[in-house]
Amino acid sequence: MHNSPIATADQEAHQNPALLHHFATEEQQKDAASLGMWVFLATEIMFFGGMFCAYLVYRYWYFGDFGAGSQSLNVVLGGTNTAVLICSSLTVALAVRAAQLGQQKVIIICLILTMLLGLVFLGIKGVEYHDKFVEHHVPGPGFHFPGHVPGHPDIPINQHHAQIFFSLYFIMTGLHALHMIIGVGLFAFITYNAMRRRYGPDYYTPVEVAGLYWHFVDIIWIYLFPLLYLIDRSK
Amino acid sequence: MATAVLESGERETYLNKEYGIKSWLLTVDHKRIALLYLVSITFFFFIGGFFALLIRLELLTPAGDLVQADTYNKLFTMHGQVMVFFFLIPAVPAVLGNFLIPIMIGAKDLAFPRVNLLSWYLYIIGGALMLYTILNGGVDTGWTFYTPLSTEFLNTHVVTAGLAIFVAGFSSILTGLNFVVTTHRMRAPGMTWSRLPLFVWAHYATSIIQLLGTPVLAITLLLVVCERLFHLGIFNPALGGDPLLFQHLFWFYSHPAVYIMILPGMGIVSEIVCCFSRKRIFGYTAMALALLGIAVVGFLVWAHHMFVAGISLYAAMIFSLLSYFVAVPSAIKVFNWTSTMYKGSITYQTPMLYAFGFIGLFTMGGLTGLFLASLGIDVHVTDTYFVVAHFHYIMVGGMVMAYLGGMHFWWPKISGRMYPEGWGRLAALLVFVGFNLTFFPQFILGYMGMPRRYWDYSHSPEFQILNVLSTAGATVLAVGYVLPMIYFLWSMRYGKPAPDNPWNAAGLEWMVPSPPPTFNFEEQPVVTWEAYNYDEIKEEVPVAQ
Amino acid sequence: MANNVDALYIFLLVVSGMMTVAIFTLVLVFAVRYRKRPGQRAEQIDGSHALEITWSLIPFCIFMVFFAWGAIIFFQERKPPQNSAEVYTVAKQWMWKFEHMEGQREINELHVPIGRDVKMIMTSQDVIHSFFVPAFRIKQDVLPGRYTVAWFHATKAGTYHLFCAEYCGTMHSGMVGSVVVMEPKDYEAWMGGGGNQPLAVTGEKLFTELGCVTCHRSDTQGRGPNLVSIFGKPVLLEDGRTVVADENYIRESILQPGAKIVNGFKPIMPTFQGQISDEQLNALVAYVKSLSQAPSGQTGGRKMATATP
Amino acid sequence: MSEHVSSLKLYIGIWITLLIGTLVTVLVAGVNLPGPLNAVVALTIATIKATLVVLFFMHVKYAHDKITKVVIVAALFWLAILLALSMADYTTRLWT
Ligand code: HEA
Ligand code: HEA
Ligand code: HEC
Ligand code: CUA
Ligand SMILES: [Cu+2]
Repeated sequence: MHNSPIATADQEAHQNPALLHHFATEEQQKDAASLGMWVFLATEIMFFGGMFCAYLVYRYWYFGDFGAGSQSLNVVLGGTNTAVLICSSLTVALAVRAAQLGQQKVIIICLILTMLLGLVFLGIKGVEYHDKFVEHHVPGPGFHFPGHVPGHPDIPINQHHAQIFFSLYFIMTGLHALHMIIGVGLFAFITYNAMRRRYGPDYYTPVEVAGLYWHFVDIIWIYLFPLLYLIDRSK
Repeated sequence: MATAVLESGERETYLNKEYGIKSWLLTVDHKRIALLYLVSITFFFFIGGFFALLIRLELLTPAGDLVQADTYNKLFTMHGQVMVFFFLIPAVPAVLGNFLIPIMIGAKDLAFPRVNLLSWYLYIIGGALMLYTILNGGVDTGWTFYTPLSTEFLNTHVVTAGLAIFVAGFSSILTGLNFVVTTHRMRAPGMTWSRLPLFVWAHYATSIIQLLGTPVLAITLLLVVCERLFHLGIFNPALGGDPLLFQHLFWFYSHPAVYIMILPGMGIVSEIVCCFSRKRIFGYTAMALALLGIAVVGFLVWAHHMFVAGISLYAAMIFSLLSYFVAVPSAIKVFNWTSTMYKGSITYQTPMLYAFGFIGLFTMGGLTGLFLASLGIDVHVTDTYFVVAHFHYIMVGGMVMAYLGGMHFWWPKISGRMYPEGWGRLAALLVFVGFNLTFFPQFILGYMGMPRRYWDYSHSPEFQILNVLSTAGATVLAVGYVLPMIYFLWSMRYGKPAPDNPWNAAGLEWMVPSPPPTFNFEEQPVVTWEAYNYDEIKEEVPVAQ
Repeated sequence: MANNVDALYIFLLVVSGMMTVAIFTLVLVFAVRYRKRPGQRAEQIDGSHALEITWSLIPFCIFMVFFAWGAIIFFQERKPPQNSAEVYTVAKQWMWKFEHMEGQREINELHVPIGRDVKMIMTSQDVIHSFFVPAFRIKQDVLPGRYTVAWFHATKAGTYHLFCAEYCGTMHSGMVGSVVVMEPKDYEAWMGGGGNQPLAVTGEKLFTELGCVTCHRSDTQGRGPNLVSIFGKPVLLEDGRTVVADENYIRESILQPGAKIVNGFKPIMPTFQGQISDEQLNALVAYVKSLSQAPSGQTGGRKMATATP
Repeated sequence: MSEHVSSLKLYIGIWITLLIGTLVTVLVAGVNLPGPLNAVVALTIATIKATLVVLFFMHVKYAHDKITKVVIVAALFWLAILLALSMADYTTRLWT
């Protein structure tokens, strides 16, 4: 009827126990959940957007010092982490697919793989943080970042500007890592439910919605990696 | 309809279905959550109002004699923060929107009832942090948190205040999320987009701002907190940062936020004007598009708060120009409300009185906004009482009026009781008179050059007369605000039971019983009529007086 | 300036006053004329595209006038005329410090003569403040870490309020002062007061003391660029950009020499950040500027931009 | 969203493309391209990768209503507003 989301007025009795009282159909419930997640991701874009804005301004102002800061980051670890996240995105996608196909075992395996990859990412991130800590590159009273601007051996790095780079680095990657931790938590919960065979072709909304979230976190990293690790690398 | 009946023989409603604290604190019923919000925002309104009264008392005399300078600074800071973040932003959406949107579109609840409850809890956690801040000695950054003052130079509770607003921000985001998804996914059969009441459209537009603006405020406050704790330098010029970046990020949210604080009120006024003129709204499509237009274009104008802050000349020009673009849809709205009354059949119940007040005061507030948007004038009046008067005209004269109008309009539905009409009209009159007395003099003060956030103006005693008028007005206003609170409470016990449709109004919410049952509708409603079908409504049914 | 601003203000008042009256009248007339009468029903009207368009377009055109007029005034306000007398201003919690080109220093009081363009070159030592003289209709925030500029042209003798308009902490409302506008002869007398050293001379001394001369020599043999006549001119940078050498540029060149490297030079200039006070910095800037100016102090005398108190 | 079940081959294909994209980004970063081209290339690749994830892993390609796409476009548009108008200030501050 017209463009209403509810197709017909009265529906047969609820077949699925997961259907909440205030929804007319499973379809409606699923669409609501997925739209809800997408809208939430839109807010997340703006949340990171505020930081991207700060990043853009200071990168424009202090390009040389940002380049220097960026070159002190470990591309191998950062690149590996990018790959790890991409793999985890694959496993999530496969988990959703398995749910669509009702392959109970595969769902669980894929979800566990995803969480493992997530933990690997966090582990590597931890190693990087540790390195920065040892090198005194953590903003604060002990901050110390000697060296010169890439391509200009005679211009020393401005400590303040480098500190802004590292502040942004830690806040952006830190909030990203926080999102990862939340994601792993979500998947732990979903794996538990998957083990209780909650999901199948009729009902896999939670897997799918959590998957959307995870992919989004991956996308953020896809941008963070070049923006933070690859400034002015060639010099 | 097969109505559920309680053992006592009463009809079962959302209010009497269950009793006890738990049935309220763990409820997922949007109507009960709306009432939880009602109680909590009223609490914060009176706290904010209390600070306002102290501000006004201090300004009665030029010398800073009632309170200390620091105390005064805390008063206006906490007045602004409490009023904006803990009263006006949630006021209409979280109370009336929460209560009415599902009913208006023919749904049993919002799309995510538990998220709705979560957002109330977030609000309460934020509110508790704010109260903690207040009780612990307060904060004196100004509601705008400008850096580097807030990050490096004050030793008050900036961190907890920032976190309070951070948390409350997520409450606002979740409310917006719920509304957007609900409007998309939960409409009853036949409830097409072009049949939505403008109240729903207004909340949809508001939600867009809440969703896309609030996260930026959240991250900005987080940066302020980090900056304060770790001295990173992001907003600190001494460490190479740019204090204007903070202002850009802050106003990127806080300008659109002023539309969070007015669009829902516009929705209310549309409902009221139609009902008491017995007419369809004039220019439905234009009205709906104007709401969306304000929400979108509202994001393009933020730096008009920074004209003298040291931004580029050219950016200032762009932002001034764009500021005028938002005013066009606002103009459309004012003209359409007026035209709606043309050839109507108008009655003057309390809600309509508030709607009149809204139209007039919003127009005046909006037009003075045009003064501010004009670069040449803004240089002179920015950061003076002219600005203070401008925004109180819109926020208090506009939105608080609309909120009160809406409360009176839907109170019979919410509580199942009528409020005393005579008292209602008296309070509306008091609010109107008190308001103008309080804030009109401030326009003049501002043009004379009295800066805002001044604790002491003994160097310019010529400002005193107008300040005395303003303080006098504030006392009248206080009475006008306390009255409704008293008679609403009174009516819950002693008011006449309200009929299902006391105003003979159009809209789904008037087809359910007052107060509505838990799931709003016994059967899924099917909509076959356009919005505001006042021509199809019989006039014989007595209209409550 | 004040006249211009007031004219625009009155124009805005009249236009919006008319709109307000129109809307109030319509609302009242409709409310009375179409009040509920027994037996009469409202006449349903859906709307009118023609009307919607009219009442979008007409206000829009009026708004554009508001915008353009305001922007023109703003541009005048923001572009100090050449040859203005300059006053270096340092704001701090909670006082104003002024330093005239001729070397006079004042706190919370600013003396200026009638009929001269006065350019305020302002910076802050701590938080953001705002320089506000209501009588002149000017206001400009004063920021730490950079210069902002405002100017005025007083036409009537008297004492005018000076306010700090940006909230800056506890005694924000105490950060007030006055601008004393004097007849030129009174001003001369006032100036004659102490045996002050012109700012540029102080700057010149510092220029030697701090060792700037070792690199910036008045011939072309120095390791740094010759600073004669650079002020106000475009400078070609190493990375190909061109910037105009204004006060902020000179300030930055001294505090952060590495930020913008002049084409053809090596970035060897040491930073003086933290080694000189804001006042010393102002003196240096004034000196570098003086190298590019004809003997200053002449009246600019632009008619359109006057501040009538 | 959609009941569409994508084939395993597609998923693996996307996955490999993404990995290659990462590798290319790292490699190109080491080459000195003129002007801002390094950043442009890096961001273009990132955007292609992100688009692939959105379309295939997040199933937007098969979404049966427009709203998901509208939400994404809206979010990006708002981000663009934030960045563009802020930079409108920063890039013109030195103009006179
Ligand atoms: C609900 C809140 C609300 C709303 C809706 C508005 C609406 C508007 N505001 Fe306001 N504003 C605030 C709340 C609000 N404002 C607050 C809180 C501040 C101060 C913050 C702080 O510093 O603490 C502020 C400050 C503020 C400033 C900065 C002042 C300064 O600090 O220097 C400016 C400048 O442009 C401005 C402009 C506008 C404009 C152009 C509108 C427009 O949207 C108004 C549009 C409406 C109309 C124009 C009226 C109807 C139109 C007609 C009837 C048309 C007919 C008219 C003609 C043909 C002339 N506002
Ligand atoms: C939604 C927003 C909102 C609302 C509703 C109000 C309401 C009022 N405001 Fe305020 N105001 C702001 C938002 C708001 N304000 C903001 C954002 C600022 C800027 C802050 C800053 O500069 O940082 C500001 C600043 C501000 C100032 C300027 C201070 C300064 O710059 O120095 C003044 C001065 O008159 C003022 C007055 C008032 C008055 C008289 C009311 C009245 O309408 C209030 C009427 C209500 C009551 C009077 C309550 C009645 C209650 C009782 C009588 C009981 C009290 C006792 C108990 C608690 C038990 N406000
Ligand atoms: C060790 C040598 C050295 C010293 C000492 C030195 N400078 Fe410089 N200065 C340079 C060089 C080289 C440049 C050009 C490269 C650059 O822009 O950094 C320069 C550039 C400048 C510029 C910008 C000039 C232009 O043409 O745009 C200014 C202004 C300036 N210096 C002022 C000063 C002042 C004031 C002092 C003392 C407080 C000082 N300098 C001390 C070497 C020096
Ligand atoms: Cu200095 Cu306010
Ligand atoms: Cu604004």
